[in-house]
Amino acid sequence: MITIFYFAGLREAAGKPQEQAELAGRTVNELLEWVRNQYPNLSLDAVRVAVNEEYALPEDVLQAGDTAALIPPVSGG
Amino acid sequence: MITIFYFAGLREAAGKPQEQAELAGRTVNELLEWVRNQYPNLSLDAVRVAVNEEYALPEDVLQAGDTAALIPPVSGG
Amino acid sequence: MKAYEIVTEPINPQLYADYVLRPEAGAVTLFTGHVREWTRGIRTLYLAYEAYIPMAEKMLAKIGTEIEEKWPGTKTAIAHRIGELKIGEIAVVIAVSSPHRRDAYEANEHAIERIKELVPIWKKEIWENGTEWIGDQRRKPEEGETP
Amino acid sequence: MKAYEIVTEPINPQLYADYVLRPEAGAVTLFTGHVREWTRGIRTLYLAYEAYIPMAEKMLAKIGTEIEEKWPGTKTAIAHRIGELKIGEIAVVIAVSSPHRRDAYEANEHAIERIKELVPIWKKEIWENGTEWIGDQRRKPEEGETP
Repeated sequence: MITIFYFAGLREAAGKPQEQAELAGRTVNELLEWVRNQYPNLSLDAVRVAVNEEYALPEDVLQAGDTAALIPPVSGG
Repeated sequence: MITIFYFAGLREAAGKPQEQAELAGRTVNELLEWVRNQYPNLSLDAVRVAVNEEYALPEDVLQAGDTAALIPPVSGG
Repeated sequence: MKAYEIVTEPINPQLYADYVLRPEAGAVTLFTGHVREWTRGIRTLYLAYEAYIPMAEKMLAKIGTEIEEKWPGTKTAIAHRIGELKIGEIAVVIAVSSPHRRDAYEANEHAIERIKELVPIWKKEIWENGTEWIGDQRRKPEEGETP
Repeated sequence: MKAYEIVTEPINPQLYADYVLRPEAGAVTLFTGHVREWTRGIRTLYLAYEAYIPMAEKMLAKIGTEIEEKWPGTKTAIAHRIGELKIGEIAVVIAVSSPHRRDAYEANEHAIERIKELVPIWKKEIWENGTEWIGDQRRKPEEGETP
């Protein structure tokens, strides 16, 4: 199991702040694919993925227990 | 009469913070000449003169009642 | 107070300036980012900030490390507030101390640029007639119209 | 408190930051210059600053006007302290507010550069074994030896 976090506009569009999914062994790219299938109207352009609080690459592989956060374009400051 | 102010190292070297001199009608350059004669060991390199609290040019003419300040290189901040 | 933190209460910038001061520091730059009333001709009522808190604090600390490597001898502290903020309130504070002023200015400006690139914090603008999550600056008029 | 002033008491930088804040200002930069313990390998015990006060305040205000012309929309306040200052104490504070951060950084740095060129303020360093008026940075060893 991995935990997926949604933030800001993505949280509002997904209707939830987080959920769990059976994606251990899959890549970050496959996670995005999975999210796209679950929420066809989520805008994932320019969204980055952080795994365990570090930005991850598309080909990084998820491990059981990982947290994967979908990071829409940031706007702090 | 004009009033001459000495600051910082110049004040210590002249031994006084200010004095009056009969320099109305003379130029800023002539004022510096006068000071140089009074205090031969004063270092006037890089000293600027302010007349009535504004930096003055060497050829500016002093008026009775003016204050002329000798401004050694500044070091605020 | 931590050197790199996300907070929910009003920010006292002096805390961060005091934190970075040391006997060898001749210069301290303190940047505060405030909620502005007018942005692109639209009047903001207030802002709401959200963060992925543990990652945001980690990224702030990473920016601090980056700065201390790039400008040796500097010391940095950064805080960002989340939740609802009124006009004029401080959203972010960056304090940098350094023996010489040039580094303190450069490092401070570098910090705010990096925050805007890297740190998972999101701003929602609340206007009289709508709200919008700011991020990709491409305005979506249909969201802009949402009451 | 005046927007451009020479003071003899310890400086509270927050006063100047508050003075420049306005609803349209998104960014405030606050620079503080502090007495440093070590300069060019010599340990400073304390500093003494002297100013030609009325002219210094006039020059600080001139720098403020210069900034508001060069970076429209900014607002500036500057104070410099004189008298004896201990290590770590604030000698100068510069606060600049602006709608956008770039201007607030640039204008602030411009202010300190101009202060160092223009404003009749002089610093005397007091070390363990001597004193020196700082100005032309050419050291005079015989003065450096004066107890």
